[in-house]
Amino acid sequence: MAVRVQEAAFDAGAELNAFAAAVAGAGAVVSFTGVVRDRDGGLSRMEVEHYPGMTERAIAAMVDEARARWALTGALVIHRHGVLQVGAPIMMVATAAPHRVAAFAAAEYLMDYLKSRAPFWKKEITASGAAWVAARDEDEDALSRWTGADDR
Amino acid sequence: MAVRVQEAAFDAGAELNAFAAAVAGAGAVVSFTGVVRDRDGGLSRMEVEHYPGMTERAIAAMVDEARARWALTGALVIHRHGVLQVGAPIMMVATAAPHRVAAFAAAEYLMDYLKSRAPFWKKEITASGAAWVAARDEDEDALSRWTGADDR
Amino acid sequence: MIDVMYFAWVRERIGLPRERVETQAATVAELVAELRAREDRYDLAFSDLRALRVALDQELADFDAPLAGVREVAFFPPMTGG
Amino acid sequence: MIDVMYFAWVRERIGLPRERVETQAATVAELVAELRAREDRYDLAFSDLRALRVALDQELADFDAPLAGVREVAFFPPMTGG
Repeated sequence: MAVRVQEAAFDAGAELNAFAAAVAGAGAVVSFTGVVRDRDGGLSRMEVEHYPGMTERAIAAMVDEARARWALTGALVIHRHGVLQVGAPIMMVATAAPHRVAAFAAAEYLMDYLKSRAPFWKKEITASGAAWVAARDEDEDALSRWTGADDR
Repeated sequence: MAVRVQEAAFDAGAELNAFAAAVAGAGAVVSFTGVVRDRDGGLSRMEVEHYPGMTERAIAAMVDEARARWALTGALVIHRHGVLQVGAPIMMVATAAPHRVAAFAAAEYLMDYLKSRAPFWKKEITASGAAWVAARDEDEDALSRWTGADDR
Repeated sequence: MIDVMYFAWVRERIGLPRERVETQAATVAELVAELRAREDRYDLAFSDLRALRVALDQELADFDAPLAGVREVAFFPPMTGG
Repeated sequence: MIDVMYFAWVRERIGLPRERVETQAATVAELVAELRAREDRYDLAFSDLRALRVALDQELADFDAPLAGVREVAFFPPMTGG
């Protein structure tokens, strides 16, 4: 169960292979990679700020909760901070489980919580200026599927 | 939108990187890798039989349906047949989309349909003999979430 | 004449992967009845249709589907890929 | 004395990432009121609490949470990681 918060770039394919090799016998391995996207054209770079200390604690708590909910044989979270170029990977989540349903659910759970509960903030820098990315209501709403009466 | 049915092994990490590079601007890339699992101990190998011709048609139809349902910027399906060793990747699905929800949903959709609607059959060979893997009711049931009144 | 294909344990029980069959069967069910009447190994393979799937020209179909115009029929157990 | 930290546009509006604050505030809300009374830049940064989140000793908390025993308070906008 590895959590890495780092400025350096990472190789998603190499991380996936290393993760899958370490959880041999898993059956199902799911990965999510987030890539810096130039949504409207003109993005020159992205800057990611975070809260050192709280970041690691918050992610470790999410991973613990995911392990309590699903029979995982492994989980990996990598999230970068600092200056990121368009097309570069921002972050990655990987999960491994005996069955695909658990691996998918845990990966989505970790993504939903990372989006709204880990202390990262994105700023987009374009030729015309810099702007903090606004939180999306959908991201906050996504958390509701993991709580409440229909909890699984 | 690539579909490959092959006997040869593949490198999941290299495939993920090549896929992600080809769909630059995607934002979200999800992958699923299925690995030969020695569930009860003693598995010496797995043999995967398929129906050449129908396999490719069935998978292409699933990919078309996934593209019709979600705004995907890419989809990849690789499925092996023949003799597979324990720990070897059997198959892989990757999806790319502007947002994570679509990428996850499309990957799960493709997995659910691959499990129950693509003409592959697994046989497990152990020291004590060979046995065809039985279809799981859960896999058939999983399809129901993509059909019916709460279709999205 | 129609091409009939067998996969997985259906292939193993019948003992061959495919054969050309001369038939006037109007539906898959009628073809199955003709095959079962041939020999015990066919009768055994088709003894529980709930455990079988059928494809007509590489598309999944029902056992009451008509065979008119069909060139290739395949019988197999539920798929277990992925 | 308490460590107060600011992130993202809160940091930019206030103009510093962290400071030591001498306070007797019993709750986060009281601390916010003290900060707002200092200068316009604080008043502006805290003008809409619905747009802010607070963490006490690196755990998310509410604005009415007590500050007793807390060493580190952080103010920031909703997170946008992932």
